[in-house]
Amino acid sequence: MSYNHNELMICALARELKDGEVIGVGNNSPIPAAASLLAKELHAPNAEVYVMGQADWPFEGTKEFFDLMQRGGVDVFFLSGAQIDAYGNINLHVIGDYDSPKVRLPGGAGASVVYFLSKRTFLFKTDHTPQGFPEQLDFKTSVSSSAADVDRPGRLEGVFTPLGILRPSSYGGRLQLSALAPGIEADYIQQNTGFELALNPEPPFTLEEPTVEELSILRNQVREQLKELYPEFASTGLLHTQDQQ
Amino acid sequence: MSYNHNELMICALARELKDGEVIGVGNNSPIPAAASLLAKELHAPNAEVYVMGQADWPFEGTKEFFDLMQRGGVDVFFLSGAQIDAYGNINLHVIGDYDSPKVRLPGGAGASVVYFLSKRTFLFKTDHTPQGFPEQLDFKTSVSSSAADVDRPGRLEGVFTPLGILRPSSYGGRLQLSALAPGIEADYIQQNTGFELALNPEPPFTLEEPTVEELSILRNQVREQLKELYPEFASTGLLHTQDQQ
Amino acid sequence: MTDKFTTLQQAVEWVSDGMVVAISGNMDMSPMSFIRELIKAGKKNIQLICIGSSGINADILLGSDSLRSVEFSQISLGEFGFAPHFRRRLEEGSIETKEHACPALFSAIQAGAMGIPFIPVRGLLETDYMNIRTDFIRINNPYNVEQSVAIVPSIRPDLAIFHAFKADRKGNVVAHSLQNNRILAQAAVKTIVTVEEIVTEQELASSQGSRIPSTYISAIVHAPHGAHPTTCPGYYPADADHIRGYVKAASSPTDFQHYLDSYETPTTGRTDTVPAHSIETKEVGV
Amino acid sequence: MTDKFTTLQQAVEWVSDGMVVAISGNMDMSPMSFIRELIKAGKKNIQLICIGSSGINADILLGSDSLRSVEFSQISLGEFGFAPHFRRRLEEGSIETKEHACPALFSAIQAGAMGIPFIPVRGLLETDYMNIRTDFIRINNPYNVEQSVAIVPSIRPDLAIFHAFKADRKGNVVAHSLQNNRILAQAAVKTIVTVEEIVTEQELASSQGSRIPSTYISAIVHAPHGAHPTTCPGYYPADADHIRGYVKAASSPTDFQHYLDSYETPTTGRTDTVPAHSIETKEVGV
Repeated sequence: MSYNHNELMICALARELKDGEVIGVGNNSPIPAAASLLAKELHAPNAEVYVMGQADWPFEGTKEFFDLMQRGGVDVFFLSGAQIDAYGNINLHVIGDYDSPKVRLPGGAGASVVYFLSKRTFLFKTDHTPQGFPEQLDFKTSVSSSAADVDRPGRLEGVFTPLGILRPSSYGGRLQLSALAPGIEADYIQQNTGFELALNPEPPFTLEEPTVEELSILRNQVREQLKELYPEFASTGLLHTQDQQ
Repeated sequence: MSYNHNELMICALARELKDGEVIGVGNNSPIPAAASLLAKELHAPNAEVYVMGQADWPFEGTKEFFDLMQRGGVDVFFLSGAQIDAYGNINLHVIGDYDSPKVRLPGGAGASVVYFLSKRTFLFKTDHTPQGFPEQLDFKTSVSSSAADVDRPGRLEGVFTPLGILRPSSYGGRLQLSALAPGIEADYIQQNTGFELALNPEPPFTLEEPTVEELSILRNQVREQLKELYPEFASTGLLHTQDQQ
Repeated sequence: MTDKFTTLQQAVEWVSDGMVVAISGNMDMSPMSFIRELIKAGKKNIQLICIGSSGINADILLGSDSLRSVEFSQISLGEFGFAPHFRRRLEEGSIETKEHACPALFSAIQAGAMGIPFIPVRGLLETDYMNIRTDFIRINNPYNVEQSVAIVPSIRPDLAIFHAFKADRKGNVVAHSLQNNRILAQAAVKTIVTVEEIVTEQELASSQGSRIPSTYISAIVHAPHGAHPTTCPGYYPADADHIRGYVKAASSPTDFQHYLDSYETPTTGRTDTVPAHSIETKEVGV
Repeated sequence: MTDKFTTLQQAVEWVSDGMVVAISGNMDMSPMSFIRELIKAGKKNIQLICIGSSGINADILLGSDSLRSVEFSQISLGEFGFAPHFRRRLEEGSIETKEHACPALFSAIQAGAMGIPFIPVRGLLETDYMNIRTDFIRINNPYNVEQSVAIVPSIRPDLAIFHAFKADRKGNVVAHSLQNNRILAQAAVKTIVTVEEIVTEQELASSQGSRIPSTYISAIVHAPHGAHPTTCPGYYPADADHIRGYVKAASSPTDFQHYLDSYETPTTGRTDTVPAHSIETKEVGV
């Protein structure tokens, strides 16, 4: 069954989510939203999924949700970065100099706090280029780890792109290649990454393609739930049954 | 028209309250509750009166009310003290030594915060004895004034008892005799006060007796409103029409 | 239907030795049925936190041997006078105490809900609280060096218990608007609620009071008259005779034990002005 | 009936030169009719605070010459891409900015509502926020000297503006549950609300959303379609064509001025799935 890059990333992310986890999804995050809803439909029926913008939001504002996160009540959150460095630090602010940027990006939203607090953070990035994975960030919007004097439960799980998955090494936390998208070679990923990936003692595996069941539930039940939150993505971000026939 | 001590204090307090003020009344405060409701019925129809325990409480918990107070949104609050010293500092904790008290009192509730914040605080005390007005408090539950390094909008307006009204001097803030209850002499108040009252350059005036209108509204409309909050006080704390005929 | 519904007997088993347990209520809306069950179950060493000015809820626990310590801002029986066990235990010095101030306590609960270690509070400075609470600290305001401010540590109870009016079958609750149960339920690691009645989602949605979503609640017990002898506004007034009997019984350990042993939940007592709501009791067990 | 009801024209007169004005909303529930009126009235030197991730609400103000500065956590048009004026002004460096982080910003608003000068926030440390915001301060946790924590100053806007679903005639409001308007209304010195409709107290009491009592609200404007072209869930979706037109017009000052001048409030646009609520317009003037 054919699938697109979004669907591959959604399925890869969904498989990481565990039953019973409290999962939060922020603004402008259609892929994580789809992944969380897909996991709940499949193997994580008891996950609590809170997608910002959903109709039956139980919290008073986003503030009570961020309070939940600050007090350690959120297991999973998703972040992205215009730039992601070799340690999973992220930049959502500027390309170029902060005071006179070449490109001014929308800004960090909650990343500088939530990255510290969600027990497991997944980074996602819909393109994988050397510019997007530089050696040095133009601005440090948030950091993947902290010194011992910071009460920080939050850890980076991995970086998900259409080319594969990078994960922090268990030594220094430098990103290493963990998984390849079907048809992608390790060299190709290194060529498209601006920093040198850490050596992975275990060779990367190739991601299982999205299954027929995953794609079917994603394109039907999950698409339906996404329509109100991400009308554009629901309509064009996922393949339609006719596209693949 | 005859009246009792409670009614005299209620009317004296009610006359102090201004139209448009935001007035708060805490727990175990039937006399201030009655005074606030009476003022609203009479000369302060636009006062916002918030009596803890009232049915149509607009705040989320008492917390949002205390937040309003902390940010300076409450004009008037009422406090009492088992002991009140010469400067209007109060003790709601113990008689005797704190660690092994002769009498353990209920405790300070919110006094140690709200005295600093309500713009005008009225102290009330239903008995006026030397023991209740000592030179030295056994415990400082809250203080009537603060050093310059404390952001404190709250000031003491006066101490209301069945014998009269004491007010802080404009010099050092020591209490001086401001008003006498009808039939009470200044000497008698000093004899019933455990500390020496400050010299008042202006002689104390005698409080106007409760008017027929005040008593009528107090015993009818206000009593009706008090029934749910203070059933015991509503029933026995105010005179009934038949008592006075 | 949520699986949060349980029984009083099972709910008190959540309380373990040494736990920090927060209870709201005073002479209104105290979770008395839970508290009585706690005493009956012989729970010990509880570190009680009274969420705001308290009454017979704290006093009855102080009359039992369930507590190691009590943190409170004020304990009194309101129009019924001094809280007898509170007064005796503190005059004897036979209980560990921590005094708080209502606004500061709610700020500490708010800080607990926010996961931050402490919070600034107005007031307090130069009162004797700063002497008896070594963990109330005076600091310089970093934004105005000429100003001092008090900070208090945040509070995160292991368990919070409160009595509410209604729950729906999804586990959403409507509680008394004067209580701080919504932030308490967030600050606490787990929260147990006793309710007068279970209603439909529609009825809950149109009920007045403080709404607390299911996500903040760990367990719900259907406990009609659960606040007795304190007031449950709209359901029943305080049981004045009962409270006077309580005060009398508090004068001797034997009488108090007899009071505890002979307690019976009222079978009537709803105020006539309130329409009878249908109470569904089936399915409420776990 | 409360005397809080007023008109857009009168409400914008509350904004004076140099005022700190907080606005909530993003591509949902932005108080666009108020903002357009503000621009039309030629207000200047506003110190804007965006309450949470923002969208066209901030961008249209950045396209006008109403602002002296903008405090924000993120500004984007969501599915419609970059916010064009935001991007241009910041790339030019022609606007004073203060960057915040959503959770820290809401904590600062909470601190404003609590009247305290600052509040600790988790996270932030060793990010570049600590470099660009000299008023985000790293301190030692007085309760654990081996721990550092960031503090941020509290926020108390002079004026807050948000769009809500409904108000009753007493001035109580139901707003979107995803917005932080209840604490915002407390933190702000004054609060103006625009609403889609005025309903009975009973209808308001049974409406879903964030309830904000009259006591926190200074003025209410009945402004149907007041969030257009952003979404007002349950009333109308985002007006995608309009927003694409906005983005196009943002490319030149002339086009943008023409866009502003030719704006017309839609006369239809409620979603068919929502039953038509009766909108009462008489009596709504001051």
